[in-house]
Amino acid sequence: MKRKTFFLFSSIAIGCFSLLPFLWFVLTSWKTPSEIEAIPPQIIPSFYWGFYRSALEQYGLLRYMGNSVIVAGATTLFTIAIGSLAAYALARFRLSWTRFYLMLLLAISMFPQIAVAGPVWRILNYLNWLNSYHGVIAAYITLSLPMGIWIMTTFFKELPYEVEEAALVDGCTRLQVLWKVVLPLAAPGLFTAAILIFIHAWNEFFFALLILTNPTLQTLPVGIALFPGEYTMPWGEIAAASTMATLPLVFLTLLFQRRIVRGLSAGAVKG
Amino acid sequence: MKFSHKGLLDISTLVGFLLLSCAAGYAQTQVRFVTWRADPQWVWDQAIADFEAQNPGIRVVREVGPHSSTEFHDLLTQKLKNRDPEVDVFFMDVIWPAEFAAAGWALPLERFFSRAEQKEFLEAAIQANTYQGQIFGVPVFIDAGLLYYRKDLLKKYGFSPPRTWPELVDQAKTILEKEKDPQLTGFSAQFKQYEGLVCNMMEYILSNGGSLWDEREYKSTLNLPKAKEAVRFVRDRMIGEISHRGVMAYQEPESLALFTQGRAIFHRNWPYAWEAANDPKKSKVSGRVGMEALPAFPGGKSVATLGGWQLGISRFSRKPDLAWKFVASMTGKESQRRIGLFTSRAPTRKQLYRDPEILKKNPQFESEFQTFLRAVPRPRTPVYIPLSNIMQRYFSSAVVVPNSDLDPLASLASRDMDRVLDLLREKGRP
Amino acid sequence: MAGLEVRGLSKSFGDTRILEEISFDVAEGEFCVLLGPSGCGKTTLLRLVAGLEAPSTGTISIGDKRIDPLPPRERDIAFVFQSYALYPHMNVFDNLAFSLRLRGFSKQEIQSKVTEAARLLELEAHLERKPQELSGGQRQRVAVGRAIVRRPKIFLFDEPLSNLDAALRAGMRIELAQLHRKLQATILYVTHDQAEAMTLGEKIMVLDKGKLQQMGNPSAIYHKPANTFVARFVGSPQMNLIEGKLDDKGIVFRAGESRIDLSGALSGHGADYAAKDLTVGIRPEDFHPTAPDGAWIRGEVEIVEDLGSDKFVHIRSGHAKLVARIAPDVGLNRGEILGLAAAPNRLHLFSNGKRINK
Amino acid sequence: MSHSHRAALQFLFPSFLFVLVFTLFPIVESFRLSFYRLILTLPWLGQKFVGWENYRDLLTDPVALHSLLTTLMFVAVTTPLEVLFGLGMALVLSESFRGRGYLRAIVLVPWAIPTVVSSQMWRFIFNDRYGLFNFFLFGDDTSRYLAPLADLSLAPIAIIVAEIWKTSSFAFLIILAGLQAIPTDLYEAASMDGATVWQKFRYVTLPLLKPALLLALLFRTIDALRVFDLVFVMTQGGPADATNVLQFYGYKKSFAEGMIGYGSAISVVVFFLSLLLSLIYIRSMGSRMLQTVEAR
Repeated sequence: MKRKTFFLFSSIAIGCFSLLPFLWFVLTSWKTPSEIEAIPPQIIPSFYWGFYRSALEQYGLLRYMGNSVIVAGATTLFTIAIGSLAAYALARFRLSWTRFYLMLLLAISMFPQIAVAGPVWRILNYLNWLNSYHGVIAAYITLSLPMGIWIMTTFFKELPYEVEEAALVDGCTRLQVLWKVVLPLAAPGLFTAAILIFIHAWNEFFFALLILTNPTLQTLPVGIALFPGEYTMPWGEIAAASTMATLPLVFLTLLFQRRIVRGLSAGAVKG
Repeated sequence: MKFSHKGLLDISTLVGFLLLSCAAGYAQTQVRFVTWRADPQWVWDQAIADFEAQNPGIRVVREVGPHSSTEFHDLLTQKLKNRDPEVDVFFMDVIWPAEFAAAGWALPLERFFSRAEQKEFLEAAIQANTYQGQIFGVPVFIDAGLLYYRKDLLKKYGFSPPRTWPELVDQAKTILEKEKDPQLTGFSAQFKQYEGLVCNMMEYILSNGGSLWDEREYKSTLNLPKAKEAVRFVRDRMIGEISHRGVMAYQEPESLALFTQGRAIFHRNWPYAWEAANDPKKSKVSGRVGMEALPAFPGGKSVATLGGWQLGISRFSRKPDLAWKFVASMTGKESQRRIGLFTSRAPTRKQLYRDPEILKKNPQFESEFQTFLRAVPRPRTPVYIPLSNIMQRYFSSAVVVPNSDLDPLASLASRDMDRVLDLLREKGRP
Repeated sequence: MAGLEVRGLSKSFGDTRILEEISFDVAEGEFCVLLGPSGCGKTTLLRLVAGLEAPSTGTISIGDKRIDPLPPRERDIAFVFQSYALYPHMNVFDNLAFSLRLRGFSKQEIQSKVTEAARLLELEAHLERKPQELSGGQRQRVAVGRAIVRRPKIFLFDEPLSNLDAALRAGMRIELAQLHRKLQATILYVTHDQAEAMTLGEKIMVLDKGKLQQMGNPSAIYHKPANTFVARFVGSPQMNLIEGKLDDKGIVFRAGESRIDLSGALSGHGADYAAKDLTVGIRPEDFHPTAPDGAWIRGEVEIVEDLGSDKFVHIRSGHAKLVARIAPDVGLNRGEILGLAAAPNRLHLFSNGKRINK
Repeated sequence: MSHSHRAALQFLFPSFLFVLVFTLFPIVESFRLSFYRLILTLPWLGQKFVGWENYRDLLTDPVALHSLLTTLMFVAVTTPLEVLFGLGMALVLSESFRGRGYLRAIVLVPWAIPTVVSSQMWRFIFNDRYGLFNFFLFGDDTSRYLAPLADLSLAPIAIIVAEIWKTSSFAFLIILAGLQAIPTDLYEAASMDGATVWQKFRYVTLPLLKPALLLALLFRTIDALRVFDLVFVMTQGGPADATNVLQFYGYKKSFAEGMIGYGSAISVVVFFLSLLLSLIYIRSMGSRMLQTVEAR
């Protein structure tokens, strides 16, 4: 059947387009130093693990990963906490200025980092927060709040409002309603938002580069970007580190593909 | 109003907890040293261990920065802009002392580092650490541009190492023609748009009798004929006739790889390349490598750009005396000897170039010494980085496009440089 | 326990007036039904009492205490939502216990109160289940149970039976009535179903377009509708409303071919309305067939609905369409001419929409 | 102030604090500093008010103009291509076939990879000696190997390829969601009316997909304007500034050269550029988006 072969062909093409370049890099991480520099390139590696060892031991990959986990994890936690408060208010109070606030969030989510980078750097400097986890986490919370708030607002709005009113009549304060009723009910939505915020924070480079100059605090993207030394270009270690940095994300993506699709398109295309 | 703050309180407690857990406590008598990860590690560990042994109760805390000059610069300057009292001693690339001195970040070392003591070191390295008549750093090792070549190939065709750049091109062309190896190229160096490009281009321009800018008049000299001639030569002949186009994206590692894989006849690099090129594990041309001072243009003098790293002391250090003790130990004879013996770096104390043990291990030092003595630092100025960025841009656009008109590019670069240099004239500050 | 007192309550959203100057009382222990078509503002009124909306003007008090400035949780009221609004993430027991926990009752107290409510509502077997595992009727009971565990001062019901099927609705109606008797609770109950209102309400308030149309016991609402809206809204099939004119003497009402002698119904006030437009209302069951000659109304039979217990005849008289209930054994055919009359005391007379006879 | 105003304020305050301190204030501060000459490495020059001078310099700064052009070119080339690729992938992956779930997840892989990693990856692929790119094009014939990152016209293309690979899957996500929102009975009705596959696409899919396509385009435009990681890792702006983009130039000026005033002027220009785009965006999509999130 013509149609069937067309779909088969295009599916394979799409799969190759998406996966092959990265697969090539993963294969590179298993090559020996001479295989990496072979001309023409050698496709099949001899599964040499030395670059993983040196990435871990000499280049401190584990430390970078640990930093990334701390930074991305804390960013996610705080953004969800602060963002869910805001999202709840935005989903439930229709006031003239809440509308403006939503638009403001939308607008600032689009500003390039350089538009604010200098003064942000000076504020963090003033607070003595440069080269600290909380400095970069504070910047990341600001970066991820707009996206987080929009996604959570969409999810909150879909919850049955009467259940919240029932809780109000039953004796809850607004905050208790949020904590005891809305958050448990919106858990899938929160989870989706959390995955997206986590991935976003895990991958962010600009502010990490600016704020974290101390290698013991640097996150994976900064680490990987700065692997090349003055006189060295350690492709093997870079490939190994890249593979390990990406694995958790690929895993998350494969596992939560549906949620991610829904989260990213939340509020965007419906209606 | 009635509103439960319990939930908010939980959140703020959590914030507080996180902030507290991030703030680490520091012990008292520490010397904090901002450095990068040098090879081999043990040489530095040993130097620090020696210092700690001689000064009981004092601990050296190393903060290891990125192993790239630009990134390390950003790390360090951020700390210094921040007046971070946690920094005592730091590594400096050879182009930074002026900037750090002018910005008031580096401590002048006159009261520790006497003229007599300075005489022990290579003059070029001392000169690079001197700004406005004061000294701001102690050189740890020195770098200078050198010409590496394939001894075997030159011998095969009866050439002696080239003295001039045109000679180099001609030799390379002859060899390429006769070898008929499509993998082989004539020359490999660093022409990517980055600081190394300035180092490379400076060697051509100065060896043609030109200069980057006039340090007295604060005027760019890149648009003068001598400078333009050198740049044109690089574009048309060095790159145009004997190099692979890829060199325009090469920094040191890529250009060295080309040479060690036996795919380049001539190679410009720093002293460290000698060991790498002669290490049979890393190099296919080990034992077939020769080294010379860089060629010059006919009638010009060979010029090697000075590189290398220095130790400086932060003006915001709370214990400058202790910091100096540490610097003195790290640049002392014993440490310098170890550098000469066990790293592929060149030491900065002159006497080590007469040390038989070192010369036995590193015979190349003997010929390098002359180059080190004559090596030329890049002009010292606090606005070096912006000037360098302008020059990088100019050199890159000049060499990348084969038939471009150099004149407008050069005058544009000069105009931009003059604008920056004008800043130095203000308020009577030279 | 105490009664509810509402005074001058108004609510607007922007320029839209939802409620206008509503005042009423619900006595302690009284079952009061708020009846009206959808969109009349009855749910808004309930939400104002619950504190889920803020009134534009007016006061709400329970006993002597004003509650309108208080947030919902401090008003001591319970609300049964149309959608039940059960907490989907809690099982039945937790749904029932939620408000008690918030109020800091001890474990034993909660246990005993919840068990008692569950027994009363026959939910004991389902305490461990989540709401989505329950049938519609069971969910409805849980919603009621959630209200009664707390013994609040006032119960508010927002069309609690509208999501049930007809059979279940009838059953629940009776159960609610029994529950009210057992608990002696003060209830404000919103519905658009007049049958529900008539069976449950001790007092019925009819609301339309944000205004209170009539308030009274079910019999008064049915037999003495205060205006044409109430007359039309209460009763099924609807009351026949015939628009026409009174003659100069104030005795005979004419509408098309129909002639109705109103001397009995107006009992002397006829002169006040002489030569004026009037509306005469007659409930279908109040008609009795007479010989077409001399009948008040003559019409052609269009449809005969036989419900078994009752027989409804739809007739056309001139432009008017009327419905009459006739004895099940009377045989009628389409196209027949039927004459109708009614007892004078069964007539409802309206002028400008307002009732004018006693 | 009414109860709900107060409650809303309390809930929004923490987030607003972040927005205020780390976004609104910095923008105002950048604006203020852009009227000063402040050079970190020349502290004795102080902070001197220079009016519009930084902006005038910017207008005559060929590098700034060039990086603006490069940025705009980058945006103009990448975004339509990404949307086109995303549309193609979404059309294929909205059909039902075996393994569709896996393929969808695979398509998301580039999106999930850190940009720094994908930049290093493409830098490696575009290597002039042992890169896959050359091998793919020329096989063993090493004499024809190109050096894309050293070439004035190839380097921007290399960056564009890397960007398209990384972000087409984002466009795919948005467009897929849009496709799924189109009711299937419309296609059934169109089939009954005798529409061909192309006609169904042209008269049913495309018009109903317009909002999603627009959204993907705008999202990508705004994001492409921010390109930084790719340039930082792959080329550092070279060769000959062929890949120097606004965000990278601003970073260099402010953070490497210490030209705070001039750097701030670049920040302000970038800010207004993105503000313009986001206003266009909010005008065209804002109310639609508001409807889906706003309070009842």
